[in-house]
Amino acid sequence: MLPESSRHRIRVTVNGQVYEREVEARLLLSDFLRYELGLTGTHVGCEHGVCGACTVQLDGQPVRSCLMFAVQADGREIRTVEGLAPDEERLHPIQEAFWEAHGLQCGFCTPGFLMTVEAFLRENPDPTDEEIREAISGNLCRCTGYVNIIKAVRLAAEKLRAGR
Amino acid sequence: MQIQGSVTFDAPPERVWELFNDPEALRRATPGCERLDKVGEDRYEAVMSVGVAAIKGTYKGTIEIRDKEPPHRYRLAIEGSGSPGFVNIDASMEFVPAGGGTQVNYSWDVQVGGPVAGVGQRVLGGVGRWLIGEFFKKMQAELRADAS
Amino acid sequence: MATRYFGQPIKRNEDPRLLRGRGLYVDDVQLPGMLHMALVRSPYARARIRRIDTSKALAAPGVVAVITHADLPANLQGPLPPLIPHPTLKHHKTQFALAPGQVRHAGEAVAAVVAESRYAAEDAAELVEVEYEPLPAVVDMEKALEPGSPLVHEDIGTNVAAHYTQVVGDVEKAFAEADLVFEEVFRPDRGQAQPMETRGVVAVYDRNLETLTIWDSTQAPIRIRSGLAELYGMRANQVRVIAPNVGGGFGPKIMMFYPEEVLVPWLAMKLGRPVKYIEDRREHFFATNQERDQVHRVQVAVRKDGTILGIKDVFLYDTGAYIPYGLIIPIVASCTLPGPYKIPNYHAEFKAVFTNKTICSPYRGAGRPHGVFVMERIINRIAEELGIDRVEVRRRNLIQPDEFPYDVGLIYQDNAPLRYDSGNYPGLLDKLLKLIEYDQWPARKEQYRKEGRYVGLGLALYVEGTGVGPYEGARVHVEPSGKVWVATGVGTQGQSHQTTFAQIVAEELGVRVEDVEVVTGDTGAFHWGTGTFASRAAVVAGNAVALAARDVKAKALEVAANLLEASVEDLELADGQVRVKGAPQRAVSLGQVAVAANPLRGTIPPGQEPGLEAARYFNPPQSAFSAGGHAAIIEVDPATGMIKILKYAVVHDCGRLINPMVVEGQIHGGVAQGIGGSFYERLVFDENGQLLTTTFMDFLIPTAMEVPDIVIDHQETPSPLNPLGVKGAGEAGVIPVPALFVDAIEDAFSGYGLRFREVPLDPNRLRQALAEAGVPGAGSTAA
Amino acid sequence: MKPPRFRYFAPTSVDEAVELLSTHADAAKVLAGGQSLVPMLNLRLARPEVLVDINRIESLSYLRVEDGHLAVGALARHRMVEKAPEVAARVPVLQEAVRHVGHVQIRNRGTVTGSIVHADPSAEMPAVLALLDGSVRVVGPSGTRDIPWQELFLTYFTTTLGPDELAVETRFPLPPAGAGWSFMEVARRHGDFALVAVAALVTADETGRVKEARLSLAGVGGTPVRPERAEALLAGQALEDDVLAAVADAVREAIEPESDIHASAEYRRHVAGVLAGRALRAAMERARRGGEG
Repeated sequence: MLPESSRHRIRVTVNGQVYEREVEARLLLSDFLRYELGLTGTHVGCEHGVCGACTVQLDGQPVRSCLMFAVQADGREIRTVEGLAPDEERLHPIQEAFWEAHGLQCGFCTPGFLMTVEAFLRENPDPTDEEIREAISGNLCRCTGYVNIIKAVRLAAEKLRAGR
Repeated sequence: MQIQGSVTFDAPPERVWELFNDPEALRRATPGCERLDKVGEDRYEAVMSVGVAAIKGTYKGTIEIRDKEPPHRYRLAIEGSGSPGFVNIDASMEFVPAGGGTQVNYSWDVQVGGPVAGVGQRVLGGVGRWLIGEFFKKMQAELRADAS
Repeated sequence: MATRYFGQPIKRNEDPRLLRGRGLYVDDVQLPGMLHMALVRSPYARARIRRIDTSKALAAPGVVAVITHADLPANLQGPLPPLIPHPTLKHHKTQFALAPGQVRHAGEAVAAVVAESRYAAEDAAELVEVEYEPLPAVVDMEKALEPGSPLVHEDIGTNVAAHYTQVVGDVEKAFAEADLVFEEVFRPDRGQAQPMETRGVVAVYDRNLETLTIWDSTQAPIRIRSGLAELYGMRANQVRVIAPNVGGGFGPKIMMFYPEEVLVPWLAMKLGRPVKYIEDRREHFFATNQERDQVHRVQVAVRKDGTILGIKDVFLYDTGAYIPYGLIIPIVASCTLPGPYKIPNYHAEFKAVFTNKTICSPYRGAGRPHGVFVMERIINRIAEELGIDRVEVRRRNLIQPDEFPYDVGLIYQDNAPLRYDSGNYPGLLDKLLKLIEYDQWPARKEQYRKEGRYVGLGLALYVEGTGVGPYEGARVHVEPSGKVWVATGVGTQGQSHQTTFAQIVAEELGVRVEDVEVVTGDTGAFHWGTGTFASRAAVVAGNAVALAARDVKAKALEVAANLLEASVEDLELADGQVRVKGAPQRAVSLGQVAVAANPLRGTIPPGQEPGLEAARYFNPPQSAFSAGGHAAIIEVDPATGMIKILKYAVVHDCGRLINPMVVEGQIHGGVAQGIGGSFYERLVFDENGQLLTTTFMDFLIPTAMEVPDIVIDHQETPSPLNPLGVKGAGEAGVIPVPALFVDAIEDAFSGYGLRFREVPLDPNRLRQALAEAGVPGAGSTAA
Repeated sequence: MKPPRFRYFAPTSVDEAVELLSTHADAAKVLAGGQSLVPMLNLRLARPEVLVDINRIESLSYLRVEDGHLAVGALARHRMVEKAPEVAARVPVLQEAVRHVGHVQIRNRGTVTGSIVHADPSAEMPAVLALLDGSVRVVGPSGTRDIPWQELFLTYFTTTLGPDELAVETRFPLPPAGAGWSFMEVARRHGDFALVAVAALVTADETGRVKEARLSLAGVGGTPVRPERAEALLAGQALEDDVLAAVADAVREAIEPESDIHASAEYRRHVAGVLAGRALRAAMERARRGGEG
């Protein structure tokens, strides 16, 4: 028979906003973001840490939100795709680049890619194609064959460098 | 999945045969065996928690000793099922005199199904081999303990 | 002249929402009081169900209901309706909502648990006690035909669901007259589409309005709507099916029905609360349809100049435990085999075989990769045997541009004659050779060999039947704001319909693409249609959209003619206005025209319908045939069997391009899936029918590190069969990949007599084969 | 795929953690990076009653070079090791190996020590621990002890850590100055578990012959393997083809790989020998250049 599952009060900052909730210990961070906070931009593709669709940023670094429990995010900063664009009018340069380069088709894997690429380009503003491939190899896409995603990352890097 | 091998015991086949027919010894030697209750002639109900590290599953099932030819050979038929799926084992054990001792030749046909089969393929063979090895090590220990 | 939109690489209308994480996928639908379903699935491939005890599960916290076959109403107890019948399909066995006393593949649904959360539902599912009596399973389609084989369906006394033969010409005569005759056996193995979004269904029933609303990750919402209404004994207009954003489809999402699609709406009605089911990835591996395994025994008759006299292909198609989708895949396989070549005498025969494995239904390509694999392997074998260059053999057998329409002599999947509408295959081949620099290849290859590197060039040609009927429709409606609203029945899973259809409308009505909103996959918005499959949406729905837009244009001119006191001939539509040619100041906005076309007072001319709106349908007489060629240069490390794709080139002809950027995106994705199916992705079943690959740790979808850059060139041979002259492009990318992949590897080791007859390959198989062939560095094969 | 129920504790000190572990013993499982454990929880194949999350024990998040060792605290993520200049400078083979661990999202969470005590025989970190003759420092109710790698790994996912012991640090002895190194891996895709991985460490004499050579392999059995006879063969040798052929044979004899759907035992045997040769050559190349990256 299954043991009882403990509940915990947590305080998490998501996209700059503070949320306080009581959660069951086993609640995955991905499910917390999607169902407790209604931030459904973070998608769930495999729940075993391979596909990368659920990638969010934990204190600025990309992580699999399906491999963390919400309770572990207590007191931490989470950034999701909803926190990327500066406002309703403008997209983030990386989002623009994905748009212009046709870097998405069904769009399901896209938020995970965006959160991975945003962190990558902060560390490596002028990457080679090989570095780009390595950086996004933890995100699976079944539509694009990655060709236009790589193009988009290259374009995003240019935009960001120009903006700096 | 076929797992074969042989182990030597330094006791004559008659003694080793006894050992391999002693439910208590079998229970103690079977990795993760929590319960082994006789429910008929050569028929037992068992509860086993099998696996490695955190990846353990509890299986309920039956163990049956078949085709006995004392003290030469028998077959173990093990059927268990639980949340990680099911395990069916058909193990033939042969007890051959070797010097003063006995060589036990075994051939286990292990069938694993359900979630664990769909996820664990990378290590199932190795883990199975290891668990069976543990079983025989413990049986050797049982024999020694008995001798002393 | 007004701005042109058709044919332009225009940014997609759908992207801003998706990029902000504001798409609506089924799992994003959250309703108050929503319940969650989890399924209890059989761990056995074949077993009798002796007993099911749900009491412990029912007692578990948060559980609302636990359902077994016995609890289902009569209309859900029987086999679910067959999707596509065929006269030779004698035993059209279909799947059940919940297994009735026997399971026929591992993962088949046995019981449904409904609880307050998916977590609670999964807890309880573990507590459902099912007592199985395991039975010997049929796993291998060839063994399934042996006498004494266990039967997947005892009642029919055989594992053969159908046996179908098509013959062109006189095959026996061809073999009698041949200079060279040979036989080969080819074995493409089983794979799966694996869209990044698994399947999902949400349903809510409104007791007051007596309407059932369903969000379903399906490629065919209208069929699902009609099917469910029939199944539940409701009027079609009581059931609304919405396929919102769908996270990739590639075929398996056009099934009717998956058990969950009938269970969830029924549970929502029964329990009076919204119910959600989201398939998890592990379930997806055995509960969503699979495809690809076939065994082809092919005999070939050739003249010594390399021209093919006849082909006899006898093959087996493994359909899994049931065959709801009928014979589409094997029929497409045999109809795709001839490809761009003239095969005067052709015997195509197959048996569809039941096994205790997951159901097969079309996955991107749907038999086309098989046909191309067999045909292109044959061509290479001819080249080897006769010592003629493989490209020359292709040339000598190609259908010529002046031979269209070209009748292959077979009946295609749409039951219409297999007649190629248009094409230029020699043109494609020339472009391809240029792109891959074939003329320089021999020298390069020699150079590589000098450096001790094994590098090969592979190529393959194909013809792809696209745009099958029966029909699609569309409504185009101009709002008083001047914005245009388009609704069509096809669902969309990333194919960019919100953009390409908008381009078609923008072109006709002279409005901006971003001012055209396209709604797809909502039976509440448009309720006639067939679905998105077989590379048909752009062709069939696209032309319906064009026809409707042209009607709206005609009406706009008529109405505007009155407003502007000008004659229709003198008017044009541009920049969102109807204006007098040459006198752009005399203009009315399209919005004003829309208002005038729908006056609140006054009158409308007799015969004219209110509103600036039109709905039209397009029924293609037959399929339109796209074609293409792919080539790749691949390096192999013989010591490890690891490969690297150094170059990949595609030449593609899908008639007139609506949006080249979108078409190229489709090709890129298809090629990536083809590479997966050639070297990485394989579903492995053990001898008992256990699927050993149920995670992305073992079923290896290529990452950005495995997929190379892809160069693409287009050829545009318009289809005479539709107003837009378009052909489909959805599957093109995947079709020839296994064929050219194997070709490249054989070329890399030319001289060693290597012949690969199975896909996918993998480092292990490849290294083994190289070792057996005595390739230096590959090592010995002594275990 | 939702994890089963469990009770969750997040101790903030090692003592607190050890106390929890000794209270719950076999029922408890330590949660560090979670990149291996949480998938198994989601798949409901691992079902501990209690999770002891050590991510709040900040004192365990460190890298130190001290008394001839690189000491890696239990909360040092793969990414921390990957980026640390002292690792690049003093233990470059570790940095190279870490790059082969999963993908950036995994390396941002996963810990080196967690990976080692998880004892996946195909994983990179245990092989590097073996290569450098490292050890793991564990704290239990009866105090602190160091477990050398030879005594640590029992078999697949199984170590000699007691259920009430917490691994707090991994200790990698620094390779001798000027040692050449190499880490090579064959995996189905980038970031997948190794079919076979080989790490090599070579010191050369002035004539370019091997002074000392070490090899360590992953993916070739239940634990990482150091092929001693192969290493012995190399002493005093130049890396000629015949020497490497003999070494390859010795490597193949030293291992007992299993077959799985991705690679037969025979494939692994063959490739182990091939990679050993390649890794030794690459390591020697670096040794000649004085061991710089």
